[in-house]
Amino acid sequence: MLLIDCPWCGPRDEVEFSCGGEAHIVRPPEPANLSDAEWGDYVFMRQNRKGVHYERWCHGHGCGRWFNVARDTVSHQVLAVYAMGEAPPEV
Amino acid sequence: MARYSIFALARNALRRHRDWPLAWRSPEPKAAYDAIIVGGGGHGLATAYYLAKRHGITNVAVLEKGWIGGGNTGRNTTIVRSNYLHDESAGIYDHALKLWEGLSQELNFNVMFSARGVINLAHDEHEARELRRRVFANQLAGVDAEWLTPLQLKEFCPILNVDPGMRYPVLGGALQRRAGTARHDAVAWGYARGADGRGVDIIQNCEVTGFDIRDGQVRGVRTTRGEIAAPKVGVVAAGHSSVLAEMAGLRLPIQSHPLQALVSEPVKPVMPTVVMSNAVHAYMSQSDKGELVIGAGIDSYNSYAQRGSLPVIEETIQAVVELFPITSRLKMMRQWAGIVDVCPDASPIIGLTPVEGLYFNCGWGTGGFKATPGSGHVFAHTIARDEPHAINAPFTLDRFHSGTLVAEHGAAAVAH
Amino acid sequence: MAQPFRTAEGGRIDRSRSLAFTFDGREMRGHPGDTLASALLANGNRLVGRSFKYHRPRGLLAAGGEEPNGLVRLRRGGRAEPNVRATLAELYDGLTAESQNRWPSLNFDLGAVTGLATPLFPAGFYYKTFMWPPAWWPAYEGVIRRMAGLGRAPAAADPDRYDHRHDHCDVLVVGGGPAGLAAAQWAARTGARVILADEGSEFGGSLLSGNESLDGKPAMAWAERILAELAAAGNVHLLPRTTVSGYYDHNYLGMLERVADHLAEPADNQPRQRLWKVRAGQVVLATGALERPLVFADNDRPGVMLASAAQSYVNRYGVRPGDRAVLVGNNDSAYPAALDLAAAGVRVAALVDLRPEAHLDWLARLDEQGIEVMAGRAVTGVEGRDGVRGVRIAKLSDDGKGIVGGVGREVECDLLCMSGGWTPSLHLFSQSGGKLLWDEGLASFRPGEAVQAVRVVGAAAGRFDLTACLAAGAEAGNAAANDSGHRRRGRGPRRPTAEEMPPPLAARPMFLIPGGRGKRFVDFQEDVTAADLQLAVREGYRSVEHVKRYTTAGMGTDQGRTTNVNALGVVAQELDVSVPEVGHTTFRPPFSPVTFGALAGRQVGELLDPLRRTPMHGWHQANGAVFEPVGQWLRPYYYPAPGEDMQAAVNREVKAARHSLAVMDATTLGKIDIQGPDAAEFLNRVYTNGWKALKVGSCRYGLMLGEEGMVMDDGVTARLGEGHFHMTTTTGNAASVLAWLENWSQTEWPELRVYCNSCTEHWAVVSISGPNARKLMAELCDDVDLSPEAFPFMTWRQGTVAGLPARIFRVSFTGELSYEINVPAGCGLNLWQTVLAAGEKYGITPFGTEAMHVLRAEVGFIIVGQETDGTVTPLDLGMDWIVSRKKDFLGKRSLSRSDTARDDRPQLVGLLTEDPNLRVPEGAQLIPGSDPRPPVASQGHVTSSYESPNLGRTFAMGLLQGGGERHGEVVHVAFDGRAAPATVTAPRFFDPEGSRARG
Amino acid sequence: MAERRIRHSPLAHLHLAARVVVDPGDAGARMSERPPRAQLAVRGDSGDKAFVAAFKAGLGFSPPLAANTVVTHDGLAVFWLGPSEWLLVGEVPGEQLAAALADRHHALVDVSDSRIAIGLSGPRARDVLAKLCPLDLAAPALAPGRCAGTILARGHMLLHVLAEDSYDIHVHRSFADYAWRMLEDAALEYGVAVIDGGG
Ligand SMILES: Cc1cc2nc3c(=O)[nH]c(=O)nc-3n(C[C@H](O)[C@H](O)[C@H](O)COP(=O)(O)OP(=O)(O)OC[C@H]3O[C@@H](n4cnc5c(N)ncnc54)[C@H](O)[C@@H]3O)c2cc1C
Ligand SMILES: NC(=O)c1ccc[n+]([C@@H]2O[C@H](COP(=O)([O-])OP(=O)(O)OC[C@H]3O[C@@H](n4cnc5c(N)ncnc54)[C@H](O)[C@@H]3O)[C@@H](O)[C@H]2O)c1
Ligand SMILES: Cc1cc2nc3c(=O)[nH]c(=O)nc-3n(C[C@H](O)[C@H](O)[C@H](O)COP(=O)(O)O)c2cc1C
Ligand SMILES: [Zn+2]
Repeated sequence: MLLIDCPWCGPRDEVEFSCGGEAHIVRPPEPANLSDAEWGDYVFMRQNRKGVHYERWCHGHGCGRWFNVARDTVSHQVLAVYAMGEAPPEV
Repeated sequence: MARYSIFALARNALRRHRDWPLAWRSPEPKAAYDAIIVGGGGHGLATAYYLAKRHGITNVAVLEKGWIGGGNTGRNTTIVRSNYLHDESAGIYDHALKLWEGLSQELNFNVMFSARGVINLAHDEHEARELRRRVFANQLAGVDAEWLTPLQLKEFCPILNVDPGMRYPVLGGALQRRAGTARHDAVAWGYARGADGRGVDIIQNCEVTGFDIRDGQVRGVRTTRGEIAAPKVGVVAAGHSSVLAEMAGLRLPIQSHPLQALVSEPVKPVMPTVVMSNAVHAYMSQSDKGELVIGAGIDSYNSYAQRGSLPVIEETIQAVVELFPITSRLKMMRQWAGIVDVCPDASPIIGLTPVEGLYFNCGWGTGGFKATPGSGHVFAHTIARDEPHAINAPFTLDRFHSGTLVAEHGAAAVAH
Repeated sequence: MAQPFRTAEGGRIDRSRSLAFTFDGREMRGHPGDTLASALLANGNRLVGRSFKYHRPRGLLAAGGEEPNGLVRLRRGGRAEPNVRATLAELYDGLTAESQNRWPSLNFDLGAVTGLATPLFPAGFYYKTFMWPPAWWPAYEGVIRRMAGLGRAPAAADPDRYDHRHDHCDVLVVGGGPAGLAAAQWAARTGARVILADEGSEFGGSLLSGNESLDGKPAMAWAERILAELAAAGNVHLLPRTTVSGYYDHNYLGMLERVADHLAEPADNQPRQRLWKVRAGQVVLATGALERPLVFADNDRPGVMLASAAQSYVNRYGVRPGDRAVLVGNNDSAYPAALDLAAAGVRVAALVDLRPEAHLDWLARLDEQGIEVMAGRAVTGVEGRDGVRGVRIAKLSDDGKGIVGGVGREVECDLLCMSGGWTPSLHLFSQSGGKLLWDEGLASFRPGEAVQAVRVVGAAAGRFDLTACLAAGAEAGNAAANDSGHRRRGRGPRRPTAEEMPPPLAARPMFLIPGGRGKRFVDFQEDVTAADLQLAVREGYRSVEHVKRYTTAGMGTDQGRTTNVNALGVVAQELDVSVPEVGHTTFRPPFSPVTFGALAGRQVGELLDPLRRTPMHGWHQANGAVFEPVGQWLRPYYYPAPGEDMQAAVNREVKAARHSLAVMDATTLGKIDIQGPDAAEFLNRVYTNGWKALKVGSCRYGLMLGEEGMVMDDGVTARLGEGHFHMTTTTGNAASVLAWLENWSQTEWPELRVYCNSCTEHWAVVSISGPNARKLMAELCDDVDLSPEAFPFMTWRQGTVAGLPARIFRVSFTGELSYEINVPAGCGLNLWQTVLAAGEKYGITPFGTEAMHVLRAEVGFIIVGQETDGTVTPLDLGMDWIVSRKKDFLGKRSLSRSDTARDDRPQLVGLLTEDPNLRVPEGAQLIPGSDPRPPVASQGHVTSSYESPNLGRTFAMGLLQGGGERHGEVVHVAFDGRAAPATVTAPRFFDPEGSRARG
Repeated sequence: MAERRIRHSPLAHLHLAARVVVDPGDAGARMSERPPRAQLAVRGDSGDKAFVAAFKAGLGFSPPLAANTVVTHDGLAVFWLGPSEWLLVGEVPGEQLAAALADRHHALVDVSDSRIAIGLSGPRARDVLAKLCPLDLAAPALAPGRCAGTILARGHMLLHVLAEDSYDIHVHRSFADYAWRMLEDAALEYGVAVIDGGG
C-alpha cells in the first residue's frame, strides 16, 4: 500500500486516491486537424517507463484534488509530488 | 530427445535416475541466428517451437533475461478457456484451446491440461445479459458454452454459495466445459524441451538491451551477453514490451500493472472446477497439488516490481469467502504478482511493426496464458512468412489509429 | 492420567492445573502452557502425521512456527481448521485434534504403499507420464488430486468473527526475544510510539527455551522486568500471539493476531483473529534465527528433532522428547542442548560432532555428565520406521564427502537431535526489498543494505551471543526512535551482561551427509529429497527457481523455512558452484499462513459491500418489492401482488403507466450541480450537443463520450440559471461521471470558471408517469402553472409539492406525461407516501426497474450499458441529431476515424419476431440465415427484449451490422441452437411521434 | 400549499431511539445519531484573496484555509474539504453568503440532506474507528477540532474530531445504514451503548 503525499492533506494511504495514468498529456487544441494516427496516439499511446514515471493522482476520498507524482515504477518510491500545471521536476 | 513415458520412468528407476537427458541445453549464444525470439515465456518458447516444427526454421535463439517461464507464464492462475465475445478473439483463443487438448502428447511432456470447466458467475441482470450474450455468440462460433441456473451451478460446484440472500446473489453462470486449467511451468518447460530438441538455442540470463536497426530493417540485438545478429526478431516480453518497444523507437498503447494472485495451503480436493466472478471480484480453482489458486485484481498504478499490495488481496479474499464460505478457516500460503501488459481494448497486439523484420506479440494483459499454444503458432507463422496468419490479422497495432478495436472488456473484466 | 514423558519439575507450564485433550480420539492430558506438540510428546505420542507424497510416518521436528511435520486438523464442525502447526496450537481444555493425510488411520495408512513404488516417483515424474492414453488423464488426475493435498477443509461455514485494525507507530519491533525486547525498551524510553509484536504466546523468544542468565539471574527474569516496564509505558503496545506476516511498500506491514485461538472458542463478540495493518515509521526486525536440520539418510523418522527444539521441550515445556538421546551437530549448539537434556533426565548416549575436533570447553562440561563426544563423525542412518530405535554413526572423510572406516557403529536411542547450523530469519527483510548477502562463516544469508526504513538485529542479523544481541537491539531501538524524531533525555537503560559462554568454534558447513541408503530429506513437508534436487539439476533445471518448481522444495505451508538453505547447498554442490551463485528464491508474504477469514475481516455477508438505501427503501421492503442490485444500490425490480409472477407484475405496472398513473423511486439517479460563468461552455465540451442556447428553465438530453468516441453516459441536464445547471447521470455512473468532469476541469481546462458538486444524496426523486400525472400534480402543487403551455415538456419549475419545496422536471423516460419531483432527501418518504395516497383514485401503481425498462424500450430510449457496451457511438445508435457538427467535444475526432465512420457498423434497430409471443433472450445473436449451426458469423445481438402489454406482443432492440439501412429485412435471432425470424424495424414501437410525453 | 417538511432519518429503520440509554455503563463505545443540521457546500478559490475576503464577510469570521481544519462559530461549523471547497453545517447564513460572494466566481449548493452525522465516543472510540479508517488517529493532524475527508471501510466519511475520544462521523445519507452497521460491528467487542445524539 503506497503512501502518497497529497500536496494538500499530507501523506495518505493509496486507497484514498485514484491513479490517472501518465501526466502532462495535453489535449490537442484542434483535433479536427489531426490525422487518424496523430489522434490515435493522443488517445491511446502512453508512457510506460521502467523507472521514473510522471503520473497523475486524484485524492478522491480527501480533498478531491488532482496532482502530479513522480514515482519509480520499480522501487515504487515517490520521488516528487507537484501541482497540476507545474513542469515535471528533475528527479 | 529421449521420450518420456511410464516405461522410461521404470527403466530409469533401475538406474536410480542417473541417466535422464537434459530437458534442454544451456548453450552459449552464437554470433548470428536466422531468427531471434526475445522473451522466454510460454509464448516465446512456443513461437520458437513452431518456427522449428512447422516452418523448418531451426537456427533460432530464445533470449531470456532471467529463467524461462519466470515471467507471467510462471505466475498466472492457469485458467484456459476460449469463450470470448468477439469472433476475432474466440478465433485465436479457440485455436489455442484445440492445441491445448493435444499438447501433452504433442510435446511428450505432461502439461496437465485439465478440462474441468470454467464458470463465469452473473450477480446482476446486467452481468447475466452480458454473459448470455457471450454464450450465444460462442454457440455460433462453435465454442462450447452453456448457461447454468443457480441450482445447476451448485450441483457443478457444491462449495459455491448460491444463497439468494447474498449481498450479490448468484443469478446464474456461463459454463465452458472444455475449458479448465493447466500446469503453467510445464508449458514453458515442455515447449523449451521441444524447441531445444529441434535445434533451438535457449539462452537464459541474457537480457536484450537494444536493437540493431539500420535502414528501417532489424539486423540483430544487443544483449548483456554481447551482440547477436538476426534478420528477424520477434519480441514476446509481456510486461516489458514497452521497454523493448522504446529501444526500437516504437510506441505501444500498453500499460504495465501488477496483477496479483495467491494460493492457500494445500487441502484435499474441494473445488472441482474453476469459478470466476466479476461483481464479487475473484476467481478460484484448485491445483492438482491441493492449493486453492486465487486470482486478484490489478493494482491501479504502473509497475515493474513483481509485488502487489495488501488491500487488493483483502478484497479478493472477501469475495472468496463470500462465494465459498467454507474457505474462511483456510489460510493463505503465498501471494505474489506478475507484471501484465494491459492494452486499451483488452486484446493482444500480434504482428508486424514499422521496422522490417521486427515483430511484436504483446498486450495479453491478464489473460494470455490460455493463448500460449495458439499465440506461438500464429506468431511463428507471422515471423516465418512476414505476414500475419488469418487468425492474428485483426490484432494489429494499427487498430489504435483506425479504431478497429477488438473490445473484450466485458469478457475480460476478470480476464483469465 | 500419567504423562510418562513429563519431567519432574521445571518448565513454564502450570502443573497445578490439568487439561484434557484428544488426538485422533485418544484422550490425553496436559497443562496450561503446553502446546499440542509438547502435550503429545509428554504423553509419549510421537507419530503426528504422514508425509505429503510418500505417506511416511512423521514426528515433530521443531518446537516453533517452522514446524514442517506436525500439521493437524484442529477442532470440529464449522470450527475445524486443517494444517495447524501443533507447535503453535496452545493447549486448552477439551482441545480435539486429528492427524491428516492418512487413511484409514495414522498408524496404518494405506497411502504408504506409494512408499513401495518410490523409485518410480522422482521429482517431476508426473511430467513424464500419465499421457497415454490421452483420454485417461482425467482419471489419472483424479487419483493424483486425492493423494495430494494435506488436511481437509471444513464442511460448514465458519461461526467466528474476524477483525481488522489499522495502526501507526514510530517504531515497530518484530520479535520479542532478547534483541527485540532491548530494542523496544530503548525505543520506548525516547517517548516514541512503539509496537512490539511476537508470534509466540509469551515474549522472551529463545530465552523461554534456554537457560541462559543475565547479571547472574535467569535471563527470563530480565525479560519479565523489561516487559513490565513496557506494559506500564503509555507509548508501547505489546502484541503477543501476533505474527508479522507481510512487509509491503512504504513500511506498511500486515500482522495476524490470534486473539482467541488459545481458547476453546472466542468469547461473545470477541474476534477470533485480528489483522493489523501497520504503517511504521521505522522497523526493527529481531526475528531470530532458525536451526537447520542435517541431511542424512532417513532423517525424517519420528524422534529426529532439531536440537533447539529438544531444548525447548525440556526447558520450556517440561517434557522429555525421548528417553535416550544422541545429538549430532556441525556447530556448537548441540553441546548445551545435550547438557539441558541430561539435566532433565534424558540419558544422552552420544554427541556426534561433524567437525574434526570437538569443542574442548564444552567437551569438558559434557565429560562431567558422562556424555561421550564423537568428533569427525556423522550420523549416516536411522533405525526404526515409526520411531527412532537407533542411529548409525560413521567416520567422515577429511573432505566430508565420504565415509571412511566401514559403515560405522550403531547406537541405540529413541531421540536424535540435530543441528545443522543457524539460518537468520530474514523473510520480512527480504520482503521489504533488502538484499541478502551470503555469509560463508554462517553458511547462510545475512541482511545486506536496507531499502526501506528497517534495521535487523540479533540472531536475525547473524549475531548469536546474547550480550551482542542485547547491545545491537538497544542500539537499533534507540536509533530507530531517533530517526523517527524522538530522542531520549538522560542516560539509557542499564545494559545487562550475560554469563560467559565458551568461545564459538567455527561450524563445518555440510549440506549433505554421505553414507546410508535411506532417503535424505531436504524439505520434510514437501517430501523432497537430496536426490530429487540433484535430479532436477542433472536434467537441466539449473536456476534455483526451476529447481524449486520442478521439485516443489520450499513450496509447502512452511515455505521451506527450515530447509531452503540446505536445498541451496545441495544444488550448489551438484552444480559445483558457490551458494551465492545459485542465489535464493523469492521470499513472499505471508511469513506464516494467514487465515482467509482474517484477511476478509468483517467485510463478509451483508457487510461485504455498502448497500445504499434510498429514503423510500423501507417502504419498498415493506410493500414486497423484489430488488435488483444496481451498483451498490438495491432498486425495486418489480412489486409482485400476491400470487403474481414477475411477468404479471411487470405487465400490470407497465399498463398503469400507459393508462393511468404509475410512480417510481428515481432517487438513485446521479445528480451534479454545475455552477460558474463558463458552465455552459463546459457542458459544450463534455456533451455531444450544444448547450449555450438552452434557456433558463429548460432541460436537454445529453450524451457523453469517452475520447475514443464511445458512449459513456447520458442524462438530462436542466438550466437553473445563466451559469447554473443541474445534471443527471445514470445510477451506475454517478461517481465516475463526476470524477470525469472534475478531471477535465481541474487538469485540462483550469481556465474554465466552473464548479461541479455532487448533489445525488441531497435529493429524493419521485417520478410519476401516466395520462393522469398532471391531474395528480394539480392536487399536490398549487404554486406552479401546470398547463402544457406554461410548463411544457423538457422544462423544469421550482414549486411546492405536497407541501415540500421541490424542483419539478417535466422529463420522461417512459414516454408518458411525466414529472420528476425532486425534494430534499429527508422528505422523500413523505412525498412518496403522499403521492401514493393522493394517487389512489387513479389506481397509482409503484413500478420497478423492469417496467421502467419496458416502457422506455417501447418508445425507443436507450440504456447506457444495455444498448451500449463501450463500443457504440451515438451514430451507431442512430442519434446523429445529438451530435453537433459545429463545435468540438470530447470524443468527437474519434467518430471520423476510418473504422468508426464505416457504415456497416452494428447499428441500433428494432426487432419484431415473426412469432409475436416469442420473447428472445437478451444477448441472442443476429444472423442473416436460418441455420444457427456453427460456424456462423454473427451480425449483431439483441440488447433488450420484452413482452409488451401495450403492443400485445414481444419486441426487441438490437445492434445489427448496417442495421440503419436494413429496416424491413428479415433476420434471424439465434440462441440455444434456434434461429427465430424477426423483422428489422426502427427502434421505436409505441407513440412514434412522442406526443404522449409532450402532452 | 404551505411548506411542511417532515424529515425522515436514514437510520429510522434501526429504531435507535428505542435503544437509547441514559447511562452507558462500561460500554467501550457510545454511538448516537446526530440531529439533522442545515448544510451548505461552498466553492471558491482559496488562492483568490478577494473571494476569501468575501467569504469571510459572508460568514462574519475567517473560514478555515488550512487543510483539514474546522472553524466553529455560534452554532456554525465550517469544514475545510479542499482548497476550493468547504462544508457549512449548522446555522448556515445562506443569503448573507450569496450576497457577499455575488461578485466572485463561486458556487453555493444546499446539501442539507446529503449527509448525516453519527456520533462515536467513549473510551474505545478511537479503537473502533481505527478498525475502519486508515488514518493515524493519534497524529496531531487529527487533534480535537480537526477534520478529514477519508475512508470508512468501503465508504467515504468526513471525520470531525470533537475530543480525544469523541468523533462526529459525517456520511452520505445512502451510506448511513452501512456506516452505522460497520461501526457497531466494529464496536461490539468493547460493548456498545446507544446514547442520545443531542438536540
Ligand atoms: C497473477 C496472474 C494471473 C494470471 N492468470 C491468468 C489466467 O488464469 N489465464 C490466462 O490465460 N492468463 C493469465 N494471466 C496472464 C498470462 O500469465 C500472460 O498473459 C502470459 O503468461 C504471457 O505469456 P508470455 O510468454 O507472453 O509472457 P511471460 O511469461 O511474461 O514471458 C516474457 C518473458 O520475457 C522476458 N523478457 C522481458 N524483457 C526481456 C529482455 N529485455 N530481454 C530478454 N528477455 C526479456 C521476461 O523475463 C519473461 O520471461 C495471468 C497473469 C498474472 C500475472
Ligand atoms: N548458540 C547459538 O548458536 C544461537 C543460535 C541462535 C540464537 N541464539 C540465541 O538466541 C538469542 C537471539 O535473540 P533474538 O532476540 O535475536 O532472537 P530470538 O530467537 O530470541 O527471538 C526471535 C523472536 O521473534 C519472533 N518472531 C520471528 N518472526 C516473527 C514474525 N514474523 N512475527 C512475529 N514474531 C516473530 C519469534 O517468535 C521469537 O520470539 C540470543 O540469546 C542468542 O544467544 C543462539
Ligand atoms: C498455479 C500456481 C500454483 C502455485 N502453487 C504454489 C505452492 O503450492 N506453493 C508455493 O509455495 N507457491 C506456489 N505458487 C507460487 C510460486 O511459488 C511463486 O510465488 C510464483 O510462481 C511467483 O514467483 P515468485 O514468487 O518466485 O516471484 C504457485 C503459483 C502458481 C502460478
Ligand atoms: Zn488531499
